[in-house]
Amino acid sequence: MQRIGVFVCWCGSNIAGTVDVQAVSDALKNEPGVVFSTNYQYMCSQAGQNMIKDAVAEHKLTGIVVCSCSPRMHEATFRKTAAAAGINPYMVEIANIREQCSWVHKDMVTGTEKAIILGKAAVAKVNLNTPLTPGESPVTKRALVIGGGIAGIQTALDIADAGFPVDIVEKKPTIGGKMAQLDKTFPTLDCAACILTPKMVDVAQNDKIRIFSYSEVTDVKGFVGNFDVTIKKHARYVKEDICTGCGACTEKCPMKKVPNEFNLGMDNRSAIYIPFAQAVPKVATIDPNYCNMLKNGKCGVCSKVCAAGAIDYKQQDEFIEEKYGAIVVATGFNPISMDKFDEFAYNQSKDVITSLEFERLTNAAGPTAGKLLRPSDLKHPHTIVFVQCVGSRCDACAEKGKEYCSKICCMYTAKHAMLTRDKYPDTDVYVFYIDVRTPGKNFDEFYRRAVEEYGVHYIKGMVGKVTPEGDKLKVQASDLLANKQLHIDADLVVLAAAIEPDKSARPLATMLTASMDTNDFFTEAHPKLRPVESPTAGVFLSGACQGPKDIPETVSQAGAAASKVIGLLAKDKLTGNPCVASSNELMCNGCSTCERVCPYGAITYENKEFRMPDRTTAIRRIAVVNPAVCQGCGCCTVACPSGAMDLRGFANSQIIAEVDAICK
Amino acid sequence: MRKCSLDSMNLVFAEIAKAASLYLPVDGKDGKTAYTKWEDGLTWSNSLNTVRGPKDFFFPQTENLVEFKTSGKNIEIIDTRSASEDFVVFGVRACDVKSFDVLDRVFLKEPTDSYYASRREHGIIIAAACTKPTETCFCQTFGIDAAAPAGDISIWKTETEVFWQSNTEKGAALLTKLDALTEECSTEAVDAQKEKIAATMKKLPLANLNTDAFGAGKTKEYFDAPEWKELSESCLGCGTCTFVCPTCQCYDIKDFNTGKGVIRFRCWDSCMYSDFTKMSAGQPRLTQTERFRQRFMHKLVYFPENNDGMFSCVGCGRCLAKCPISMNIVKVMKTIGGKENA
Amino acid sequence: MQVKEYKPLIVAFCCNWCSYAGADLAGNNRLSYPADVKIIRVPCSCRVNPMFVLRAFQRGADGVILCGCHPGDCHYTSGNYYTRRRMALLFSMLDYLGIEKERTRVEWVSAAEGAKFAATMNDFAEKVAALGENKRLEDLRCKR
Amino acid sequence: MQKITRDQLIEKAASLLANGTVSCVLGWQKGEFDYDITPAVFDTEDELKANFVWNDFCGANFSKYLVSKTKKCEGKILVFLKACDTYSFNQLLTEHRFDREKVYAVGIPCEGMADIAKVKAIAGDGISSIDCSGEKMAVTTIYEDAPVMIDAKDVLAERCVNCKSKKHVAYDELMGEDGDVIDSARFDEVAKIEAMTPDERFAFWQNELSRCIRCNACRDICPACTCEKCVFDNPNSSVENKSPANSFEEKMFHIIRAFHVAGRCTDCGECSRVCPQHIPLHLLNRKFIKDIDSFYGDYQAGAEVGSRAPLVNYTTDDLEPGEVFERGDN
Repeated sequence: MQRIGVFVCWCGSNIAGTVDVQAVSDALKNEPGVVFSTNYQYMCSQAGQNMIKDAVAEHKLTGIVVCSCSPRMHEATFRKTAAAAGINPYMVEIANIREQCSWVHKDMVTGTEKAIILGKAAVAKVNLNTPLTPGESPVTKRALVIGGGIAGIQTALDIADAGFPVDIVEKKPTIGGKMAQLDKTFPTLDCAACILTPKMVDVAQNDKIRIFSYSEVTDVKGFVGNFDVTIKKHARYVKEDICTGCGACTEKCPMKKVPNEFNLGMDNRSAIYIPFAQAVPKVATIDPNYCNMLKNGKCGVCSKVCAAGAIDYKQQDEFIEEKYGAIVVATGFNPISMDKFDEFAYNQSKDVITSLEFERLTNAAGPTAGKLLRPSDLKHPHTIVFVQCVGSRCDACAEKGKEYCSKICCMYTAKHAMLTRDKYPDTDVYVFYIDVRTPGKNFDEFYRRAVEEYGVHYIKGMVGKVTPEGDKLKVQASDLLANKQLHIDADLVVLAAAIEPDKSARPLATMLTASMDTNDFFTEAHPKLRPVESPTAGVFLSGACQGPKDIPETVSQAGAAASKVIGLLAKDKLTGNPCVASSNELMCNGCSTCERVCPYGAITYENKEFRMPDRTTAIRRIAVVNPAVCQGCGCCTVACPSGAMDLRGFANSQIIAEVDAICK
Repeated sequence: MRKCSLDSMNLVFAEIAKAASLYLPVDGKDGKTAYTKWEDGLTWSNSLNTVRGPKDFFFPQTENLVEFKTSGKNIEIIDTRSASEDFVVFGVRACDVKSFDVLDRVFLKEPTDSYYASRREHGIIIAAACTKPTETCFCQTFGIDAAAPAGDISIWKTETEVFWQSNTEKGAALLTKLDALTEECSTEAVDAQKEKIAATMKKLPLANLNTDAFGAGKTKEYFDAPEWKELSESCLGCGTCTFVCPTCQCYDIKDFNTGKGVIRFRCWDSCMYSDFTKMSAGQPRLTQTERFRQRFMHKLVYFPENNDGMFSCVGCGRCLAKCPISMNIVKVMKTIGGKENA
Repeated sequence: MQVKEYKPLIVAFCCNWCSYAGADLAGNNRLSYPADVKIIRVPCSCRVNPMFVLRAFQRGADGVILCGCHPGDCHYTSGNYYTRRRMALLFSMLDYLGIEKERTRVEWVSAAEGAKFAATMNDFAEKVAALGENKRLEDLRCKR
Repeated sequence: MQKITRDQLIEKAASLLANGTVSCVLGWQKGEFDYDITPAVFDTEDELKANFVWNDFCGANFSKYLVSKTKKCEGKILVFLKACDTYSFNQLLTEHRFDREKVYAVGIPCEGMADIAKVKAIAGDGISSIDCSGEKMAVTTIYEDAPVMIDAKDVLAERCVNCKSKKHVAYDELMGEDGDVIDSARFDEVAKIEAMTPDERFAFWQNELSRCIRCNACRDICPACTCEKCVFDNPNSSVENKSPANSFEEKMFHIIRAFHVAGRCTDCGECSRVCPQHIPLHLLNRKFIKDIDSFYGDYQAGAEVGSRAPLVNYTTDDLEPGEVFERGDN
């Protein structure tokens, strides 16, 4: 049996004005378990708190009920008071007789009556409270960043800057991501490489950062502060620590007909390659699909020319296991495939290209060394048609495109159009759009310059069909404002393809028990208030894996994610919320119902041997809640048919006791 | 012996109901027969028996024993017993009538169960002879004559008439009240019916089932019989057999907290339940096999041992008809008692 | 016979993060609603077991209302989506058993919607009051 | 009459026992009469020949027995599953209630099971034998010399009249031909009740549920109710009770019982079959199934192992609890 003290607060006249506080403290005196009941002007004041501490000592209280303002206001205060008085802080319950009573009821009689009932409910609950101690778990002070694009790079740099070790896992041979492929960046038109590559070098030189390039995460276990991650490092057949990145091997490699993915297949590379000049790590990689030595053991040229002796044809995939305290997902995006968009003749004409291909075509390090030449005949195009929203904002064609706006296309198309007109004023540039969306600092000004200063023809309307005819591309389109059909003979058509999350995101989400929306973008813990955290504690989101983003947004989110990670890693121990679910193993059926509703992946199962009623033993499957991961929503407790799952601090019996007290 | 025409039963019922509540078997909307409080127009069912026995009138499924009221820190104890009203249960079959002998042995023995005793005192049983027993009937196994039911009054129904005979003072007094509606008659028609029923009883599939292998002193012989395991193999542990049984008398006492006080009540319990007689040390019978054995050993061995050889089964056949998995006392008797028992 | 003014008893389960805060806001703004509404704080609307709802009716409640964050805004991301399904099915079942559907309700109230909280409670209390005492799900043992 | 014969089943069972595939057989054991059949475990061919039975009264769904039997039996258990039983089988697998590796499931065709109450309504009391082997069911009573011939269609159990599927959704081996999922009229009764006024509905259920004696047969036979400890047996659950003390307790038990199996109930109909008081419990379960189908899209529990039940799933645009009443209310 508890020994409960009841403390009724007047809150000056805030409560005492419409609630007879003396009557409340008198009425609660006779409730089961109550051994002391009093009232005071300001319970939250130092004097009020001392009154509680004194009463605890004098009456040997085991539980406290404070009838006062909302627990959202002073629950923490009174819990601290209890702790100072030597009682477990979770033995305190607040009856909210201010916000939910005195302030909303005008009449003293009804106010008092209700305050007494709310007090009784709190007493009934405290009678069933048990001391709770928050669980503690250590924090591994190392972060993992999955993805080495600008999002991952920025997050890693920021975390490392705070002094914590960071590992970047990048599935390509180099970090840099999509940004490394871009030519100029809007709206300032500075060159992407000039701002990205120094950061890549910073990463490479930072002794807190390790890069696992050409690697993937294959398994994630554990929970916030204590993740056990397995990283698969693909064999690149070159010893990373020895290779100097001199490039001799790539020059001498006889197999030179490999489509160059960095230039989106618009030119070729050798079988042993360094993706681009500023790659980090700057080491060569042998492509096993094309290398003659690896395929049939005949060649070995690279090995011969490598002065450092870095080539190792026998290299195997390597599995690295590492512990992390936090994981940042920065898996980025890809343009969607144009295969389903036959109307734009992407697969029929080399001169119908995507915007990312256009970036490579205009880039000095690209296949045309920066000269805008059309891919089919390397002639200068005189009429260029840009088509926006290819696969974005589709509702009728959901299985073909995406319902969402890809967000970045309006701006990069304006950039492409402007740059084209700037360099080649003899070129006619048309942009077909549904809407032009330019909400960003200096974005709209940028777009208007494209129209007003550079004379880009912006036409509201969609392109219906592109038909290759001779060396021209016949573009059929509608001009919605002029309400007429247009026919343009273009030399080059550029499609602003929608972007989608990288395909590696979905299996990764499963490993992380992080949730995703139907488009495979990671879901944030709260769309407004926790935009860079996933609902799974310790997993954070950076960049376009969470939704389409441009570079400034990505960088700021990357910094935000880093600051969350730093906040986590700065702790030596994580103190959990003690009000978490727990399962009574004797009643658990192991049916997995609770696991399915848990938004945090906090529930796992184990097989345990039990003594059965007939004195035999049997193996039964039972649920186990990880208190460090559980956030205490209680969804599992209702899903559980046997009632084996209960929530500490809000137990079935406690809530029922409150219901009973209110209804009696 | 007195008789009345079947057509006049409504008047008879009205007369009985003047002084006491009258309950009789009535066919419900679902086609099943249940004891129902008589009101004008309700007619006596032609079916053999009710789904539930008449036990409920004397030993209801739940019954409040006492109440506690709290005010402040005081507790007040309230005796909730009230004087029972007179009531008549009409149309009780011979097997069910016999069940009261079993219940009386339990509840009227010292210390007397005052709740039960009061109802027995105020209740009158009008027993009706069976005319068309069914395949699940085995009352004759326990020496019960379906054609000559006991009770305060016995009645026999023919195509057109109902014959009345009182067996007790209470019965005689009630029958006197019906003088105006009945007339004195010979026992000829009743004797003929008794003979006919006796012949039918012999044709029943369970006619040869006997209790020779059971009774006092058989505990050691059967307690460890290996057959219990296979018999109980598919038992669900539900309480159907117990709750349709007219002789089962086990109950649990529980407290219900109303918020303003506590109601202490008793309710039927079943020895088939895993928490039957569970105490702080746990349930003494840990497996369903043990619980299953308890049920049948109690009916066939322990009860007769303590009650002058009286079995606590009356062969009404309700459990045969209602068990979800069709396991029952007949199968137990035949298996444990040996096939020659059949 | 003396006719006592009938006051319905209403149990409101409010999630800690939105609706309980919404109720507090109603208080801050002094927006009144009947004192017959008694609030029980739960971490999330998904913590409310159908058994709690039935229990309230058994013990004498005339109406039970659940309030949670708006769908999509759940503090625990998905809790209220489960609440929505569970309660849709439960309420439909109660209706099927002939229990007045106006006695149960789910309402999404955010922490900013103090006015909505008060308006909801006023409306619900009025509807429940119009139905009169809960007879169909009452337990006579618990009557006052 | 069933298409498959007792002899065929015994032969199958005997061969699986003989070749060591299984170590025991879960089957129907004959009783005192021809209709009181008990589920039993058979270990040998001799036992099967002596006591195994297969006829129109073999309604018992064995799936639930697998939960306990697989824990006890050393080798594999042979279980015969009618199409409707296979759904319960899958549902239990979804909930990890038994080890699939320990079961050898043989799907068997079923022509529908008979309801003994309907047989008795036609043939009368005092049944001495029922022969289901012919085109028509021959029922002999002690009161008539000639057997009463009954068309099996006229005495089909309710759940078989509204059979939802003749398709076996789980088996290791199938005897006979598989059937199809049937577009049954099983929700008609529910719709009839829905169409009543609230007062009529209340009166209807009050009348039905007032007969409940809380024997727990509905729960204990239910293949979805496999909790290690039922809330109604657990003194700490606050809802434990041994008897339906009043009309509230009756409703509470049946609402929660149905709610706990909502989305998991395969509509096997065992609850109504075993109710000694003939309460149409399946109409509560079917209400949930009907609602789930109409609110969240058709869902058949047990149709596939591992499927996500409607109550552990959601979409962001599910209907609101307040909207459920808008359907059908004029």
